[in-house]
Amino acid sequence: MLDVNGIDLHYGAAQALRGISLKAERGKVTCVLGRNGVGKTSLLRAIVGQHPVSNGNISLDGADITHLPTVARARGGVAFVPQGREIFPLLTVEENLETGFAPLPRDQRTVPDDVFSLFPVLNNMLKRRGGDLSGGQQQQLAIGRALVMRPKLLLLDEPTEGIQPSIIKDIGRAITYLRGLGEMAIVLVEQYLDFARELGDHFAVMERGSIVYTCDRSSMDEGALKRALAI
Amino acid sequence: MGAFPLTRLLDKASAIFLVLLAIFAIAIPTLNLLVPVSSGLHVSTYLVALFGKYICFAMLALSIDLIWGYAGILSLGHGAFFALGGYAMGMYLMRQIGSRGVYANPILPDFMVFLNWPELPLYWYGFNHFAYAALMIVLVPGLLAFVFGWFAFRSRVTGVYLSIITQAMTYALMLGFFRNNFGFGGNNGLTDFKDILGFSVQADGTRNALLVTSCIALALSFLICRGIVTSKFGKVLVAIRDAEARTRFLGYRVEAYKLFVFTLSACMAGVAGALYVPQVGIINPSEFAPGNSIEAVIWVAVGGRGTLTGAVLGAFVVNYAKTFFTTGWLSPYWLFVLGGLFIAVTLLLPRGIIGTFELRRTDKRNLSLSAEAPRAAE
Amino acid sequence: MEPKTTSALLYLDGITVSFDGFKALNDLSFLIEPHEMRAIIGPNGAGKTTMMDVITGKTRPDAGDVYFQQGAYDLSKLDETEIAELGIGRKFQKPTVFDIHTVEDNLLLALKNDRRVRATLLWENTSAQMRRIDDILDTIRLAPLRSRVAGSLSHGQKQWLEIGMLLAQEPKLLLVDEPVAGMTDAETMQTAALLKEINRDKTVIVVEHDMAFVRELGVKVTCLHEGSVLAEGTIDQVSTNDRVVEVYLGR
Amino acid sequence: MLSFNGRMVALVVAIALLLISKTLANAGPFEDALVGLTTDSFSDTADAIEALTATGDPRTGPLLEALKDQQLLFSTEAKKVFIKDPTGRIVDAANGQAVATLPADIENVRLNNRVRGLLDAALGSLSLMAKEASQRLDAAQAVFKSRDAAALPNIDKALEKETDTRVRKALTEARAAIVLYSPDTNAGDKIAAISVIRDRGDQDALGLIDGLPPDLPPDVRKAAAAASGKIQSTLAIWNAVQNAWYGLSLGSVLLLAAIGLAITFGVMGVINMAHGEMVMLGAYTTFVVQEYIRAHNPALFDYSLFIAVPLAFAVAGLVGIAVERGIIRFLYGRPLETLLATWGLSLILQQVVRTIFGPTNKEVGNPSWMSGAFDLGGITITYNRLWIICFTLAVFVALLAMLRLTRLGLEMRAVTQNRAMAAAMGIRTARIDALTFGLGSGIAGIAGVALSQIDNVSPNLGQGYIIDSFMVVVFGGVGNLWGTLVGAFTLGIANKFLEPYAGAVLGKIAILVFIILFIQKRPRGMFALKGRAVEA
Repeated sequence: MLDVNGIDLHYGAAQALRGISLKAERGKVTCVLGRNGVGKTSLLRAIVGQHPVSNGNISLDGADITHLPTVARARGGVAFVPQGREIFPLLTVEENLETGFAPLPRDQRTVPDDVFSLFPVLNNMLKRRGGDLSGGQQQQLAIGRALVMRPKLLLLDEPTEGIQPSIIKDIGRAITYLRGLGEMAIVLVEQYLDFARELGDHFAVMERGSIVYTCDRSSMDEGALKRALAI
Repeated sequence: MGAFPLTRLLDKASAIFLVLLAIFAIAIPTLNLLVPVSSGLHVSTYLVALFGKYICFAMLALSIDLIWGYAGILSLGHGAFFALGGYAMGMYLMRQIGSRGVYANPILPDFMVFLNWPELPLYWYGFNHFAYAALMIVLVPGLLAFVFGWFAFRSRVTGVYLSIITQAMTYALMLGFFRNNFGFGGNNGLTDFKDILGFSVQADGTRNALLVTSCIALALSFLICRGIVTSKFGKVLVAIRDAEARTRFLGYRVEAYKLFVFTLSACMAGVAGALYVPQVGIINPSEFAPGNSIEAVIWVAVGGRGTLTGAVLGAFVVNYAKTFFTTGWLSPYWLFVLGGLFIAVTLLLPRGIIGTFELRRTDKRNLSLSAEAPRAAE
Repeated sequence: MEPKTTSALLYLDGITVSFDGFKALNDLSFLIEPHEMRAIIGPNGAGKTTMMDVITGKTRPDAGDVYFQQGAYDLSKLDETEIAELGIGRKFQKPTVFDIHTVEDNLLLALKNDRRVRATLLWENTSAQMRRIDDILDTIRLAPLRSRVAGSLSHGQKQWLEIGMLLAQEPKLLLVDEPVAGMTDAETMQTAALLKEINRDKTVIVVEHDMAFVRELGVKVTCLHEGSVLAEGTIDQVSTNDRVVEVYLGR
Repeated sequence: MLSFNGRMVALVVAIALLLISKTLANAGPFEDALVGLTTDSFSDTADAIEALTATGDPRTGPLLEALKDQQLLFSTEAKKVFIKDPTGRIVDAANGQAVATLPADIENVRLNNRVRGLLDAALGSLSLMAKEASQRLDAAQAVFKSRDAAALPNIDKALEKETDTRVRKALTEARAAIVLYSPDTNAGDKIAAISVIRDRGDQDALGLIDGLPPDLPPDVRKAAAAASGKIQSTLAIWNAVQNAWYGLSLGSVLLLAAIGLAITFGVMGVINMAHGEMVMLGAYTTFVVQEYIRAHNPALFDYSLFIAVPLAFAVAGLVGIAVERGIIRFLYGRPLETLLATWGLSLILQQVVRTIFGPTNKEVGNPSWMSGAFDLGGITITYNRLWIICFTLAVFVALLAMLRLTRLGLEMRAVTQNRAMAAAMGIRTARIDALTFGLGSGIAGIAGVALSQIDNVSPNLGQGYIIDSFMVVVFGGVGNLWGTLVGAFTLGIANKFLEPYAGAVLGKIAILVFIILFIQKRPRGMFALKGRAVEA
């Protein structure tokens, strides 16, 4: 599904990613772990196309998307749940969801039911402004909004950051459900190890812009993983 | 400004420019006065006046470049300062007419007699003395700029907001000066000048003298600008232009710097206007028209914002083109050319003629500049 | 404790800052002794940047005291410029050198001097100041690049120039925010060395995520979490502290 | 003296007539009065006229009309009066029968000015009894103006019969006017009259009262002074209302010109100096449409605007899109450059139009439903202003609806609020930018259609509006349509209230200065929004 191959990324002269390679498969959750400032978000920005890569290539379903603009990637099935949610503050919840219609043909422009079954709270505040929602609700809205796009690839950037435990559970459940559907590949960027550990099929730990440790759910060595993460 | 070591003031480009200007200032009068009309080398008095006009425009361009090119302040109202200087000079020239006016009133200018004003309004007093007029030429634009800038910069009005209110300012002034009861001759403005400092403004000698004076004024303001931009002050200005917040954080009082340079630039524009009036023989409210101010900005853009020689060059090139187009059958196309110029320069030549030229010459390391161009604009 | 009698150069006590409900700093207190170097770590949203903002006067604390120089100055009453003049210099995360000025001019602008219009207009370079600039250039290892345009420097070099500009203001206290983000390993180690050198005669606070770098510094570490101090001590003490490990591995 | 003679004569004649009348068949006051017209003496004619009017006989009206038109003949011999009707037929004034053989001594009844005056008054008071209420009203108002004492008895008579309240009011006012000015009415009546006039409270009433002769009893003069003051204050109020109306009208024009700008500048953060020219294009589209209609199907002229609006929207809109694609998109994030480039564009557009249509003003006609005016209380309202206000509000509402309810509107708002995220959602931001700019320009085009109805259509049309529109947007708060609405009407009304004191130009200057200061106090305007727009 997603195949990131040895990419570098620079902000001006500063290098944020160094030869990162990453794979994500349909129906699987790939967790990218690491402390803040190690380049996790930069990796997602590179995949979404919000920042150009200076080396390497990215392909989706075998098609090279390295140089496609963000819009084209989104229309190609890449859905992004950014860090800090980035809800459209002045749009209602409903309108926020509807922004996800953009890539869809007219006849498919409906909000899938499972969005509301996963996050019933959204159903009750359709007319509320996105900006008036609590952090947790916004996070759910952001995920729901991404699902409206019927993505092939779902990118989640620290969905648990600053969110109360109950909602973290809902989000975890949602991710498990989506994984179960087997329709999309999921890339989950996290600092919260326990959360990631429950959901992940593959794990990659980043440090100073490179991947320093990878493992599968089966072959996971807790200690090694923690050591790779610890400070 | 004499305090500055010449080496810093005169880099190669500015030295060349000053020499050319000097040659110009000597050649034109010679060719006009000494070469017989019959000779092909003779320069007509019309041309002398025309060149004089260009020189004044070059000064205006210089004043705009100083604030736009180096401090990132885009004023769309600099024509106002130019015109105010012009009016101050015009008032002096009006008073010089004395009883030679149509109504032969020794004190009142014709238009006041015509509007049967009882006596001279207070703000006309003193303009019969050149010294006083000269003072006003610098003071009035300077004061307006100071008050205006003091409000604007202190409340951190920047970018397009500043541009728009400067345009509103000159627009308001235009409306005002169009009114007869403002006492500046309404829409006819001030004209029919007789003589300046005792010399007839029509005389060839005077015209050449005015041209030379303008050249000297241009040279001086050029040196002043050089002095400023090469001083530490100039470095601070550029710093403000490129990273205002950062500069403020370094402990510089940004608004003070902007205010100073804005006021100075206004005074310079005022002098330019003052020299312009006797050479064209009229000053009227249309000089305040927002269009004029923006046109002056494009001179700078064409020549190369942030390069003093560029500003001067731009003023000459564009105005020569204007003369070329507006005299003769091409005239209907001039506005297309001018309009096209605005678009072409901003899209294709953001650094202007000189700027692009310099970029070519300087080595790769400066290439990062072009990336700064947009930021410089804000 | 009566602030006037503190021996600390920088004294923060019970600082609280909240942005619409969310507490960025929550009763934060710590001391920096003169000539100390302190490393500050902490996960996202721990309040590191807000703390810097409070010290430099960019943000006003809702509650608490910020005193500078043995309690001589109450920073919460001064504005950015005044605080800068007091001798607190800050280096931002993103290097913000003046790209089109040369390395030398960047330092010249930063040099501690009369900042008023008249002064800069009539400014003449004196040998003393030139020497000062040379010294800094040596310290930040940019002497050979003095006449290069700053925009053309590498990321690491920009960061050093930034630090140099900080030094030029002759601050008593340097706040250095993520100096090594985006640097190569070599640059990172050089930066550590540079900071240690600076620390010989200046007080330094470094905020950094890069643990290799913090280790290299080998100074007292303060770990912030949710706006207050979670742990303090040597890097080893802190990194083995269970709660620190926990906040870094998750909630 | 003269009048005394007249009376004497009249008396004599009257007696004489009485005697004669015996000889006449079906004699009555009308017939008796008629005789007075047969003596060929002005005084007799005068008396006869008064007598006739007094009879209130239906035949009086036509008779006096004929007299007025010099169609009245008489024969002293026959003591008869004849009317020559429009067909040239001659009828007996008494019985209305055509006469075959005219007496030999037949002559026109002659008039002099005194008689004419009487005649008019008489006719006036006659029509006080006319069938049509409107006629009676006119008559009453005529009397109010003439203040002819002679009409007083008829007024009173009319008042007794009158049922229509408006006419009654007019009559009482007319009566008051007469009473007020006739020398032989007592102070009490005069004061009563004054109060009536005061209640009328318009310019005429004021003139009437201020025109009073000075030699009046003090209490009357006091009453008059009081009334005069009262009337002036009511007039002042209406004056204010009128100004407010003009303000609304100006405000709507400003709003119309500014809405488009509010979108391009406010929502997109793009400074479009050529915005005024988009308005100008709209106006010229209207001109072309009207020319075409005049040439091909004049009957449609009243619908020309309905045809012009969509066309103007399309023309300006397409130009706008072209501009965005061709110029502006290369300048995003460089507002000052955008400003210069679009200024250049405005020069070109003006010159294009100048080359095609010439530099002179083009005459754009008002459809019938847009011309004319009506009175509302003390103010006059012209239809074109009224329609423009309605139209403006309609456009504003339509725009809001479009932004709220359509897919395009949703995507526009999304892009405005968070461009990067919108792109990540698959919204084609570049396309949205082009369309948004097209929309803004299109609305400017529509504005042009409206402005063509009240302003000269010339290549410089746009220039007049650009600065004002910017002021409105900046004042109202960038990126906020409601702010633009409030801003436009505030400035419009403020402007109109300043004009009477400062004069049009100084008023404008005052407004500009005010805004310049205002921007410096609140650089983001009254209702500033956060977001990308603010960074413009």
